[in-house]
Amino acid sequence: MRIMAFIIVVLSGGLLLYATQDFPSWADPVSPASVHVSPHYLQKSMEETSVPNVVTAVLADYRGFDTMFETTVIFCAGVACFILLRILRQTPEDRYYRHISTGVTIHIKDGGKIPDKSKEFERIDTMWTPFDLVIKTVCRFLIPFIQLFALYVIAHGHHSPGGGFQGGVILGASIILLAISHNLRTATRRMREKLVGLLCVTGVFIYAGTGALCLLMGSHFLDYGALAPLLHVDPVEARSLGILIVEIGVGIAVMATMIWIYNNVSSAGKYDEGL
Amino acid sequence: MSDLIPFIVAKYNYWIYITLMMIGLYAMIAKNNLVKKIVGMNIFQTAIILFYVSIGAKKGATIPIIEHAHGDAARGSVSHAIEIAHYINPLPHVLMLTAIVVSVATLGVALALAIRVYNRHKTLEEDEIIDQIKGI
Amino acid sequence: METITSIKPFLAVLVSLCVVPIIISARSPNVRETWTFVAAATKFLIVASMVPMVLNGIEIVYTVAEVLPGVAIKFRVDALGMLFALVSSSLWIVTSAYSIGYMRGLKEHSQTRYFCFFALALSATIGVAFSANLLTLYLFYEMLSFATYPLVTHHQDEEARSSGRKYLLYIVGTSIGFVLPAMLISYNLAGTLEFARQGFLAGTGSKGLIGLLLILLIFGFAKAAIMPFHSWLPAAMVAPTPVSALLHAVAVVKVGVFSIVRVLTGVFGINLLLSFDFGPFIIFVASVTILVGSFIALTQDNLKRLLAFSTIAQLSYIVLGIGLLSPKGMTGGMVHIAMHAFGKITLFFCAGAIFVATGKRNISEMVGIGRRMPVTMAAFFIASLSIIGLPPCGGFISKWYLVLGSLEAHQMPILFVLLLSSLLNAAYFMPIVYKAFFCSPEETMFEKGVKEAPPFCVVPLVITALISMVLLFYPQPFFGLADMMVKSITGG
Amino acid sequence: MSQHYPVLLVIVPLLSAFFISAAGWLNRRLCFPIAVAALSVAVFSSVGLLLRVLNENVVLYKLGGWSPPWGIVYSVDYLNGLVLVVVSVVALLNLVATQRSVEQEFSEKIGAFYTLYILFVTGLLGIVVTGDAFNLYVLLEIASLTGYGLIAMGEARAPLATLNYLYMGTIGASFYLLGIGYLYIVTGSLNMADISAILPSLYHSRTVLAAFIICMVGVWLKMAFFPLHAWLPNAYTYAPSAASSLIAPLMTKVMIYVMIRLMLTVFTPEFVFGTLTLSNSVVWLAVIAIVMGAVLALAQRNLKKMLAYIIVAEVGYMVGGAWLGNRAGMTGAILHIANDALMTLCVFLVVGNIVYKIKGYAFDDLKGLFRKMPFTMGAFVVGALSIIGVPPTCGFFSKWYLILGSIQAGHYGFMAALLFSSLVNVILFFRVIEIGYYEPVQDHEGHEAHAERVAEAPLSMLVPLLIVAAGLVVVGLYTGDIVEHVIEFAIPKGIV
Repeated sequence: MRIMAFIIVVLSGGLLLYATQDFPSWADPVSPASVHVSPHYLQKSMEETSVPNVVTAVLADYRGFDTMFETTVIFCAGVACFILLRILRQTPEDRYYRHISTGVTIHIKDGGKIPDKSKEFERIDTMWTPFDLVIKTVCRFLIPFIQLFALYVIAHGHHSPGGGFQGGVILGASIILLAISHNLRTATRRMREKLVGLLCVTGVFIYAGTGALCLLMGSHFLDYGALAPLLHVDPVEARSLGILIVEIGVGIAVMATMIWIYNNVSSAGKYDEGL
Repeated sequence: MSDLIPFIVAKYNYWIYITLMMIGLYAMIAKNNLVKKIVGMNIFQTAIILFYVSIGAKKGATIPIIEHAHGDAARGSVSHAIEIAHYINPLPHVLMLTAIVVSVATLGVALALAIRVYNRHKTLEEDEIIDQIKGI
Repeated sequence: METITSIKPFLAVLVSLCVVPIIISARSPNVRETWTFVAAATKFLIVASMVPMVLNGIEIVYTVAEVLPGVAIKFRVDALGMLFALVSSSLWIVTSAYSIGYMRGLKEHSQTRYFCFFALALSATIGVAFSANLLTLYLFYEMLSFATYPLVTHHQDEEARSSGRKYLLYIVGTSIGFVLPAMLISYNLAGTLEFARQGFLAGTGSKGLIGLLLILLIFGFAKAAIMPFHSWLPAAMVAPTPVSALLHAVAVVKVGVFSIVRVLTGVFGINLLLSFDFGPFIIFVASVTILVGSFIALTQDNLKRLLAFSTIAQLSYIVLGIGLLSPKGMTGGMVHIAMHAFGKITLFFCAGAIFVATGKRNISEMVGIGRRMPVTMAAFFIASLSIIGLPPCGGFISKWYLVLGSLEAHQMPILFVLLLSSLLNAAYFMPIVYKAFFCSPEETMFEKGVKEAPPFCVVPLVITALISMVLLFYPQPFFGLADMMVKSITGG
Repeated sequence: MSQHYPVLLVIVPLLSAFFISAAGWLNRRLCFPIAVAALSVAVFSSVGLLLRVLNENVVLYKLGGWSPPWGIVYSVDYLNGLVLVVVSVVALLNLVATQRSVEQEFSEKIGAFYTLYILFVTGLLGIVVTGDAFNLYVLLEIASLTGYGLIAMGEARAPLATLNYLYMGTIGASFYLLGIGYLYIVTGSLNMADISAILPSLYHSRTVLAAFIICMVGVWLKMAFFPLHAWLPNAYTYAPSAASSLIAPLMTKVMIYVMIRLMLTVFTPEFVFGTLTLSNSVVWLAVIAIVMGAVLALAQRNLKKMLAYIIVAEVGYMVGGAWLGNRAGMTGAILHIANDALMTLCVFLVVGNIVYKIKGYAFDDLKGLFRKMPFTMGAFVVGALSIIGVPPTCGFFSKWYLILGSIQAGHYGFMAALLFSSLVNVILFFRVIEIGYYEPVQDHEGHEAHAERVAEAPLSMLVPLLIVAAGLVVVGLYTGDIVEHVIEFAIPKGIV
């Protein structure tokens, strides 16, 4: 196997090296890639979409269709992880509860349970380890700020590096941090599985639905300019707002999918206490 | 020889990406552990992202966010003032945002599959799994 | 020559196709078999209604669909096709009657399936007869191969399984391996597949290439059982006897031979074969098959296997006749399609009747059977005379013309082949007849008294035997059709 | 409305996937009707689109209203117009046919299953309809990821098979992405038409050559072109039957389409057949693929895996036909995309029905099936005849063009391989038919059971199957029209 791998690597590496000879040098301002299509974006994005961040303009408008499917890719991954791992109907099993103040563990057999809302007990699995108080406290303190920052990143994508993906990931990370610092049950109590699944759909749907709305307004799919009459702004401004709307959709979708994937993968579909 | 050094230096970004990519490819083929293969796959995809992003670079240019573009007053005149050499090429960045998302998504699915494989075979070493299958 | 467009040839093909769903859904065997008869009679009437037109020199054309640009599924009724269609459609009626007697007599299973595929096979046979181009011919040829598979393997036991394998391997193997590439190469050469009076390949390829195509096409139609692709035929004798009778004496093997005749005349053309001097090659292949087939037939004890080898030999007469490339020889070959069909089907019917009545398959067990089943054995005698080529039977005409043809073509060794093979035919048929009738009472293996097979079995074989005899005195319309065909392809 | 067909084709299934996913959480019974409705719209628009293409030659749709090369454009011509119809029709038929078996296999996760199903179809339709090289990559990943999810839901060994598929598929897609990057670096464009307009001055560039090879290897990996096929047999065998009868007919065929699109539209025939001298070697690779596919299929002891190896051989047919470099070969390859999709669907639906009733697909499970499931097996015979290449089924006609192309190109090795594989297919299928026809049914203890009773699959599975089987013959009979009115215009004039 190693020899075969080596041969394949040498062959393909050789091909790549061979091709590199005709490449433009690094950072060459007059390389074909820099002079053919991209100048249009740099020069026109401001006047056509009113978005100074050209990456955002290209991402969500010029090539907005790609981005919609990119969001769908994430959604697909979420659904795929769900369908692969989630164990929906668990056989009634023994449960362990820990009395929080005393640390006594109770073992209940054959599907009996203490209500989840009980404040005195918490459900644990066999591999329970005590939470680290420092981590728990720091995270609890940090998470709101992380979320605030995430919202900023989404909202400010027009003017500075950022946008729906970045913000969505940060937002998702805040919940994942909660799941890591506490446990998965704590996190799922805040964000129920069904809610995550529906948010996921909603996010992507906001994007595609905006596009379809443009279609219904009589223009091309994703042509945000057509939304102008609805938003009571001029078409260029409507593009900018359209980008904002889809970025919000992307943010929601990415956040929800990140959480969804994490939940499924970290607990192998059982939604127990997780990592 | 005197030509070779500038040649190598001028295209250093490509050498790096090729090296990375081949490391990833080698890991995917030669490694026995399924998760190591997944790691190799990620290195492989990252190499391509690196390649694309490096295409977008321009000497002396900055990030593609148009300066002084805020406010209504600027909008009319800004189109004349933009000098494309000042901003790097935004397109590869857009594309790579997509590629990163794809690679994350693939990673998620791959890990989910690895968990399923582990649940069944209680190992992630490929040869042991094959032995198990043949044994059945 | 005049050409008219009419849907009749397509209808003739469709009739038995349409009856399949009816047969499947029929509630009782009687309804099922009535429909089989209706279909057979309709088919025969449609075919027969076209005879006068064809005899007046009118060609009937019908295009079903243009499946490839320039190549259509298309029917054309000419004299040769009509000859063959007339033979097979008229024999279907007789065989249907015989099938009922045989299948019920032996209480066979899956009779519905049997009648369905029988109808399908007939469709394909008529389709081959009326096809206007090589693609249509190939289509129906393949359809016939697959439609007869369930018939050949009707018993669904181990023997049927291995015979079925052999059958498919030879038939489909050669048609895909040889005919298909040959067809495409010819299409590439000529740009058409339409049968032409002088052959569509005339003037297109070098001698080597045409020779290759000739070999591919002659051996590709393995249904003609030309050696060395003959051994499926004896194996296929595991089928119920009516299947052997109609399909392996009339439809299947004749389709093979008919295809070869069609290809030699319509694809290559007589002039092309003459100019490249391919005649001797065809004659050689055919003669080898005739002689070897006859010799093997001598050694057989199983009656149906004997008939199978006899068929192998007789089929090559037809190919031989065309290979002579002389008008009389070709006429003889074409007429032999009809003569052999009536003779051989009678023989198979007899074999089947014997099996139904006594359960015997082997010749050595048939001593004295003439006394038990006199009608059957008399028919057997008449039919074997026809196969040998003696008056008062139709086989005499075709053999006579073959002799004339070989004289015409100055192929003296062929006379020897014909003579020797006739002697061999006599040598394997006559002892059966002799032992059946002229044995001492001690030798006979049967009880006294006449006990024939059911009338559904006996009547058909009497009819075919009589037709065999009548054909000597009144060989129309077969002779007329063959004569017309030969005239049209030789330009006479 | 008709101006929006190209995007409706993709958007309606996409949006419906979200509704299905939501319905999966809220009311599971709605999933299937939504899916059927969405795919019906897709079929309707793809047919409408093909009719428009017949009048207008090329239909362009500017997404977001941006003109190419700055925005993404959907461009539909004769080639993808045909493939779109095939993909949408196959997906719809399979959806209807497998409803019961999906209910049987995924009662709990039906919403997620149909979401993935529809997204997979969306991905394929998007791949086919797009005129943008990068957009194709994104849609390819959608199709792949959903495909992994669908396949891995099968038997116990499915996850491992899928993981291997995922490794290979990711390498393939990444190679494609890299190849597009190479093109981008020398042309600066991502639009297919724009790239091919810029390329002629760059034909002798090493980068373009490398880009072509890398793209081709990537696409070959995804279509399982021998020797890059290793992932396919296990993945298709262990997949749930509803997924394998969706993925097996479509995924490889769409990748063949991508290859042809790259060859004809992006790199142009002048480059592929003129500047490069690779075609002969690739056809020989195809010969090896066909022969090895056939031989490996012979070695299998279960039906699904045998069919999977036949797909490997069929991929060889199409690659070889496309690379012969003449009109007949290319016609054969394009025609075979449609035909092979239909006949693979037919035989895999048969397997689906068998699995639904018998719960197995090993050769030993098939005993006595002709008695038990006569209609299913009848459809199987039709599918088998088509794969063998017997007229008038459609498989014959594509084989006709492929062989004709090989004769015209003087490539007799390819012709021999095609004939060889036809003969092997005869053996393969009749071996299966023999088991179903001769051997008595056995119950689970190995005793001969009462075989006389007919136990067919439910009508909702049977009717679509019979439609497909009849379709094989009907499509075969209309080959002339398809070739004359569609495929003839799909191939550039440059190829003679």
